[in-house]
This record gives sequence, C-alpha cells and structure tokens, in this order.
Amino acid sequence: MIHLAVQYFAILREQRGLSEEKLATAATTPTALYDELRARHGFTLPADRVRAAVNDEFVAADAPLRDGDRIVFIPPVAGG
Amino acid sequence: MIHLAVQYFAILREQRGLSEEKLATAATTPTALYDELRARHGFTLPADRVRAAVNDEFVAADAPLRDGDRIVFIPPVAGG
Amino acid sequence: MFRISTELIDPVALQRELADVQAGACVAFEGWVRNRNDGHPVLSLEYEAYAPLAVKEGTRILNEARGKFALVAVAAVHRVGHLKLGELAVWVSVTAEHRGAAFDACRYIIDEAKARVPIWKKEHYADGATVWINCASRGDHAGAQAPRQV
Amino acid sequence: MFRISTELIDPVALQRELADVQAGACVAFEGWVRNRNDGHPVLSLEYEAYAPLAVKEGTRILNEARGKFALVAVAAVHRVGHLKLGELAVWVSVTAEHRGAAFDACRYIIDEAKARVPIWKKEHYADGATVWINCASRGDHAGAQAPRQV
Repeated sequence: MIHLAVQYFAILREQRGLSEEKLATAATTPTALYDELRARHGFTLPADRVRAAVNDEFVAADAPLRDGDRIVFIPPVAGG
Repeated sequence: MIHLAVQYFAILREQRGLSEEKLATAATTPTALYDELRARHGFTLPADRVRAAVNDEFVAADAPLRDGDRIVFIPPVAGG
Repeated sequence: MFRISTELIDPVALQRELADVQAGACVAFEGWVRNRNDGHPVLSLEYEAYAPLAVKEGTRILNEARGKFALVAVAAVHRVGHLKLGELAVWVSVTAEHRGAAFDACRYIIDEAKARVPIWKKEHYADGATVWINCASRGDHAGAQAPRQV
Repeated sequence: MFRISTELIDPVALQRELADVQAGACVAFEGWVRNRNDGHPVLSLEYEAYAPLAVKEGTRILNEARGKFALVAVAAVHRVGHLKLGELAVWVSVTAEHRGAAFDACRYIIDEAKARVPIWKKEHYADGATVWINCASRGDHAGAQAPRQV
C-alpha cells in the first residue's frame, strides 16, 4: 500500500463531492487507481477519457505511482 | 478628341507634380491615355503595372473612355 | 506569458504590453461567452482550472509557437470563475514582423490550448440544466455529447 | 463597415461596437508601423488612399468575407496620412460563433485588402530616402523592388 493525495477538478470534483483527499491504495498506476475510485464513487467518465498528472506534470496511464505522490485525474478539457 | 479629368495618387501624383488636371485627348482607352501621359511626364511605371478606374470604379485597360469621364490611374497598391 | 485570471481580463492593458516597433503585425483572439451552444440558450459559464499544470502546459504551447513561427512576442490569459454572457473567457495575442506568422501562431496557440490545457467549462442553460462540456456520458445533457469549439 | 481614417485609429472604441452575445470568437488584426523593412531602418510612413474607391473595394471585400464564412460582424479601418513608428496603420476585426470562421475571414480580409484596395505606402528611411512600396522601378531604392507584406 502507498499513500497518495488525490485532487479533483470539474466533473470529478462534483461527483466525488470534495476537492482533495488522502488515501492508501494497492494501485500502482493511474489507471488502476482511477478504476478503483470510479467503482467506489461512481464517476461517469471511463478511464480512457481521463488523463493523469502526478506532482503537477502529465504522466502516462501506466506510470508507476510512488508513496507521497499527489495525483490529479484530468477529465476532457474544454478551455476557451 | 474627348475631354477628361485625370486624378493622380502616390508615385504618379509626385511624378506629375499635381493631383488633378483636365485635358483633351485622342486616346480612347485607359492604356492609350496612360501611355500618352507617361511619354509626356516620364512616369516610371509601365502601363502593365497600373490599373485604371473611371468615375470611381475599376475598369479594364481597354475600356472605352467617354467625354466627361474622371479617370484615375492606380499604381501597385500597398495598404496595411 | 500564459496566465490564469480570476478577475476580468483587460485586453487593452495586456495589448499595451505587446507594443513593439519591431512588430508589423498583431493578431489577437478573444473567446467570448455566447448566449447559445448547439441550439441551447446559455445563461452563464463556469471555468475551472488546474492552475499549476494549466500554466505549465500553456507556457509550453507559447514556447512551441515561438519555435514554429517567427514571432516578436506572445501572450495569453484564460479566465476562471463564473462568467456572464459577453465576458472575455480567453485572450491570445501574437506579434510578429509579418502577418502570416502572427495568424498561424495565434491559431496554433488557441487550438492547442483548447485541446491540452487543463481547464474545464460548465454551461448553465436557461432550462436550469448544467453540463461540463466534453465530459458528457449516458444520462447527461444530450446536447453536450459532441465536442464543441468556441 | 470599411473606413478610411485621417485620425489615430482607436481599436478599443471600434472593438466595443462589435460586442455581441451571439459571437463566441473575435479575431482582430492590427498592422503597425515597424522600424525596419527588408533590413532598412524606417523612420515613418505615409499612407495615401483613393478614398471613394478604397471604401467601395474594402466594403466589397467585407461582403465577400460574409458570404464565404459564417460571421456575426466585420469591420475594418485603414489609416492615411503621416504615421510614426508603432502607430496603427490598419485594423480588421471579425466576430463569429466559432473561431475557425473568424480566423479565416480576418485573414481573407487583410490579404485581399492589401492586394486590392487603392492605398499606397511611402516609407521614409533613416538615410533620407523615400520609397513608394511596390512601385519601384530602375533607379528607385533597391530594397523596395520586392513585394513586401506587413
């Protein structure tokens, strides 16, 4: 188990009901963690429509997660 | 012979030394008139680089000129 | 310079900073909150940003534009918060010696920013519904399924 | 609205007239007097227009743009007279629901205007020479032989 901080924005923030949480997980990649959280909180977006950032930088869906990381799941963007 | 008003702009105005003149000519087209005026005043631009407008509308180089027309010769433009 | 702003964007002040006698052309893009989207009357918009990464990614896009096109200067600001109709949501301005580069770069920046910068838009409709644009799935507002451009 | 102006162009006031909640995108082009052209230091510019035909032809170009692209509004102003470095020589602004049309139309208008509207530009150089741009022939300033873009 690793300990992570997770930040939520936009539709994920609303569906989770909070902006940030700390948690312990057995997931070792962003995709695995997202699927775990999606099952728990009922996120409507599937994993393949969500990108991940760790410590304020984009990472691959299968990048390794490390203890103490801060992870953000990024729904499809719509600036402008 | 027809009587015309000729207006000059930009390089043609400077080379002619005035902005407008009235004249009588045997020329029946803009090109013929331009060549006549070029020979008289030493305009540097050849006829094929000059467009013509009659009574504030573009006309073809071989359009007929009529008594009382106001003609403008248009050097290559360079707005913006 | 790519910024996220919680305040009204002032394009006049921003534009003034780009004044430069080496530049012969300036192309500016403004994205405004409009009153309908795909036929739905829109009352207002909310923009939310993941600010640290939005600034990083936006800055990368500006630097890419500088690499691809012969520019004098570039700047962009994206608004966040609750915006009323007609308000300025995003401003991009590019100066260059020649206009071709300024047009191409300005368009590159706004196209890339819309596709890559982590900013989200929620539309509030006249019928009371709200939608996070591009995030629709089954059960969401039907009109929001298709990707939209400003 | 295509206008010839003997006064300083005020893009802020002009832009305000285009505000419209039906528009989601605004693209504005500004042509500025820059301090060199093809390597020659430029001190100032003179613009001269054949105003009645310039307004006619400019208006035709704006109408063509409206026909080709899905626009909300278009406007353009070209300055004439003696301009100092940094001054605004030409301003074109286009609003549309979507940005693609706004970019394409703005570029169409400035490209066509530069090619077709009877306006002429005389550059005053640091060495005292002057040149009517695009009108060079044997004996004129050598640097002015090639067509130039802003």
